[in-house]
Amino acid sequence: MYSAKLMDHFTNPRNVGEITDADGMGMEGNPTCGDTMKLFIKVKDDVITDAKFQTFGCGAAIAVSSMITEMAKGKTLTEALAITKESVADELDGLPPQKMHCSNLGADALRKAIEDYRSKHVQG
Amino acid sequence: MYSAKLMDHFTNPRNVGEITDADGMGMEGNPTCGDTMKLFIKVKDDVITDAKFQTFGCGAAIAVSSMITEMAKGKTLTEALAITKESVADELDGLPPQKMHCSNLGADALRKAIEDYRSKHVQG
Amino acid sequence: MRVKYFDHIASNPLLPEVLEAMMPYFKEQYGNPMSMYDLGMNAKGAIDTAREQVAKLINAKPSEIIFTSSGAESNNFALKGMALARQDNGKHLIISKAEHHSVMNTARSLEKQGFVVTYVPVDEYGMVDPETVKKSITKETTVISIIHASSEVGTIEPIKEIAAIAMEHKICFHTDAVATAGNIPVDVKDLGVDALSMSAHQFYGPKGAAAMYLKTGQRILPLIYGGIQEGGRRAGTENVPAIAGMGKAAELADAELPKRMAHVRQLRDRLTEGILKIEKVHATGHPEHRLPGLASFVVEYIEGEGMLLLLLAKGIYAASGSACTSKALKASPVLISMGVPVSMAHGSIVFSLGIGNTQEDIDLCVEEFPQIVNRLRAMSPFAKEGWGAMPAEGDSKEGA
Amino acid sequence: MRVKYFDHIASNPLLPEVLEAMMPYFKEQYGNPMSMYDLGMNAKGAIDTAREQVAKLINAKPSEIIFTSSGAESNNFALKGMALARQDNGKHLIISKAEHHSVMNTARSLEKQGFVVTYVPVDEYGMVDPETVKKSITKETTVISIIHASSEVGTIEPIKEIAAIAMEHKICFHTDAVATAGNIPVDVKDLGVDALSMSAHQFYGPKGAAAMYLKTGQRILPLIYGGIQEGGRRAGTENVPAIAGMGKAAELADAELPKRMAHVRQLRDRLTEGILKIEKVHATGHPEHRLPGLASFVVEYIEGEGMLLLLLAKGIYAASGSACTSKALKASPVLISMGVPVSMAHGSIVFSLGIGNTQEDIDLCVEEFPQIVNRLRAMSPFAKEGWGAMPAEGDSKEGA
Ligand SMILES: Cc1ncc(COP(=O)(O)O)c(C=O)c1O
Ligand SMILES: Cc1ncc(COP(=O)(O)O)c(C=O)c1O
Repeated sequence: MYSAKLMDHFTNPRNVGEITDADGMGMEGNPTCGDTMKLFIKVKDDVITDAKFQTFGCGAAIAVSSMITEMAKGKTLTEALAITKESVADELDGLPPQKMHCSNLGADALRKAIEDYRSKHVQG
Repeated sequence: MYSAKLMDHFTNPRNVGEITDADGMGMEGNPTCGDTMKLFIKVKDDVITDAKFQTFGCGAAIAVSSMITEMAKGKTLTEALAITKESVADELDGLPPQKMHCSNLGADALRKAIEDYRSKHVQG
Repeated sequence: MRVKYFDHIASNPLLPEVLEAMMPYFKEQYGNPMSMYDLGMNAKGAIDTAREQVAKLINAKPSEIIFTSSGAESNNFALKGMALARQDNGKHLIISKAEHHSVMNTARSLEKQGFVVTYVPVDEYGMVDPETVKKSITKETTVISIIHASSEVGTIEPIKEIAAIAMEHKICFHTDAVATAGNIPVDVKDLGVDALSMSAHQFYGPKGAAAMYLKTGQRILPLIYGGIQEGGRRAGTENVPAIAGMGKAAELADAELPKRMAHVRQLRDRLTEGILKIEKVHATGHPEHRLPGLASFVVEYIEGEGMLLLLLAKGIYAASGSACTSKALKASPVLISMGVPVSMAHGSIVFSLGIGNTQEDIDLCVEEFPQIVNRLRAMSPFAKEGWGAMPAEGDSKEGA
Repeated sequence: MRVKYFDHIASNPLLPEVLEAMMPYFKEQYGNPMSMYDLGMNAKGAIDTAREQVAKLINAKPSEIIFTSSGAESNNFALKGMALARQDNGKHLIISKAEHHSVMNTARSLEKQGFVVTYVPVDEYGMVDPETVKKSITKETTVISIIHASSEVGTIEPIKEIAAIAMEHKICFHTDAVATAGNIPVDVKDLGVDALSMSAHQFYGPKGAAAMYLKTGQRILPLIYGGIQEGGRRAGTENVPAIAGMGKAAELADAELPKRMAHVRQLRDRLTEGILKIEKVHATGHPEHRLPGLASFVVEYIEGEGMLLLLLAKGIYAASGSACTSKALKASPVLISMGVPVSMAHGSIVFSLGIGNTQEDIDLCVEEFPQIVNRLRAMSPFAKEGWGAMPAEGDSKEGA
């Protein structure tokens, strides 16, 4: 069902945890199925220097969280905002169709984290 | 489906044929299924001395014909009239239920043959 | 004694390669195909493969194949499912008088639910006239179902013509191809049908696996509701081994069809030639448009069961449409609707040949059969005098 | 790695003795059971034997057993067949909220045909209250169907009490015993039911064979019309090998039931004890009136699929009623109807044990499972703060 790469990100997820002094935090949830993701970022000079996540959800949701934190790190905020559901799924070598819309919350959580950061650093 | 005895009477039927100078002949048919039996008897001193049959019908109908001609031979007319569908079936070690009423025409044909004989030899 | 099995229309032996394809799913791969772990996904994979194999055999898309448990289930599903899904458009159906019980009795059950059914006749060859079908169409007609080939007389119906008429009138068309799929070329696109029934045990696959082809976009109501198996169209835990076997059997049939057809046709022609030498024996069904492996006759003055029993004594397995040999004790409705008198229908004998039969088998049958006929005729009250002495004919509702 | 299969409720492995009983019907005995020659009569004999074996398992008469292709088919047949045969008497049905899809969705399809269905609730243990059933009865009620035991939480329903109420009101009573027949004692006379569904693959028999018990004299309309197989109540060429296998599986289950039950019960209790040591884990279903082999839990703050995947990495096969793990993407309706919040239903995990499981398998699971839970909780945003941070709950129509 899942690609080897996805299984790797599920079994050995990268960047699990909280950043207590995060510069931005985004939370996204799918109310009908309950998948919920919290994404924390540290930002320096408009670049994401660190990202961590906490996720409640299926294997795909966890792998998506792991992958997007990896993808976000090192990117400028503008670059990071260009990450889409599809690009995360591609990086995971694909997602089963029914998981595409339910568990693929990473891009939304990341966007919210960036918005959170920007709202706090408007003139930053 | 059929007993060994029935199969024997079907495969090696006794008393097949016509008696051209028969003393009595009875014909019985089941109009819905087409099974048809012609039964010929020779009678001497109220005793059936010979019996033969011609039958159109399934294995059971043929075996019934063979058996009843055997049963009839040597019997007085009164004894022969006491032969029933059930006694023929018993002698054949049983008939499948659906064959009981369709192919078991022997007793009726024999009765008709005896009636035929009696009608011709009323004062005989 | 070597078995000379000439009753392939009743059921086929299973090919060893087919059984082999089934075995893993009786042993290690016992998972439920709905389960997400390997045991389940492997079972699911077997079903997907089978779906492709079956689809290829009839030139359909895999998504157009719905697995069922028997040809009878496919026929019930098709007829009821399509008629009920369209009942707001009308409640008139058309079938032929040559349909299998599983179409005929389903149509009757729909009559009890308020549907009107037209039963189009067949000619003396068992052939449906497309014009008659056309004339039976009303504004209320939603479904037409005509058998592809009769399993009793072997006549292949003009499905392509009838399907074209149905399509022209925007009526859903189903064909019962249980006797044809896997035995002659069946191409759903070429035939132009909307739905089609087929059954694995008719082409050397296992009993318990069958399928319905349903053209993409055609609406149907399930016969079996429940889980989301078969795309929600047929619930129930899938019979994985049997489905895998059906797939393998379809693959083999697809590859070997011309060879198999040539084999049985040559044997059938030899058999037919031999048997028609007996006097007062008539071939039934269409002489050309017929199943290549099926030879069917009526033998005058004698009854089918006796022939079958004496053939069996020689190791020859055949069938008969006579009332006495049918477990329902009814003479073949197909023969009757072709105008064969009930008296002669009693003498029905059907040989259906298969890939395991040999020329020697046929020659033995051709040698033995006349003696069997003679032996039974020697006992028959009609053989000398003809049918004149026959008691009045009933409607053959019951039989011997 | 040794497979530790704890998902017997999805499907059972086939017993080697059962496969052996099936083999002759894949090989030499390929005849159609309707045929009058040896090949057919031997196949028919296999069905007759199986009918006796299945009847004995549930204390029925052989003539009361109708073979079908799946538990889902039996449920559809029972519900539709009995309701439609009685529709002149009324069009009201009663089922519970804990029914399997194949009962639930059949009832829904009957609603579309003008029937009215009452769905009686279950309590926090998944138990139906006979009094509630009684109160739901109207003059129009013709059929009541209540599941014998839920395959999701294992609760065994008070069928005997409900059947008595139905009988008192002259209402036809059916129970879906797919999860129980062959696994716990099922005695149709003692239960007092009119109809009952069972499925072979739930007691180490093959997929593709199932049965419906129908009490002598109870009217039913066929689901599959056609020939006179199964006494005219279910048409279609019989799946002889699978039926023979079902018979053998029933015979073995009958003989070994107490031993099998003791085996799985002991393992289940050991597993339950181990798993309930983890905090914020709750057992679901009734603590006593439950299937002996079934242990079901909800684990707070984490989701079922993650647990299943990590268990699988250890060779442990289990199931979950979470939305993400169901192919229909719906959380277990049974858990929801028991009042389990959707958030917690996501953490459903179900272990269903079988005769092949060992104490070592269980001990391994008890050892590994807490680590798996911890690992997933370490990633969960709720584990520290509780459910407070949960987004608003939807109706779980779709899932992850
Ligand atoms: C023409 C035709 N239709 C339907 C069926 C029923 O199929 P099944 O035997 O799979 O139930 C048969 C059975 O042989 C058949 O010959
Ligand atoms: C309680 C219950 N009813 C019905 C069914 C459906 O039976 P089958 O799997 O044979 O279609 C199942 C399936 O496991 C079940 O658990």
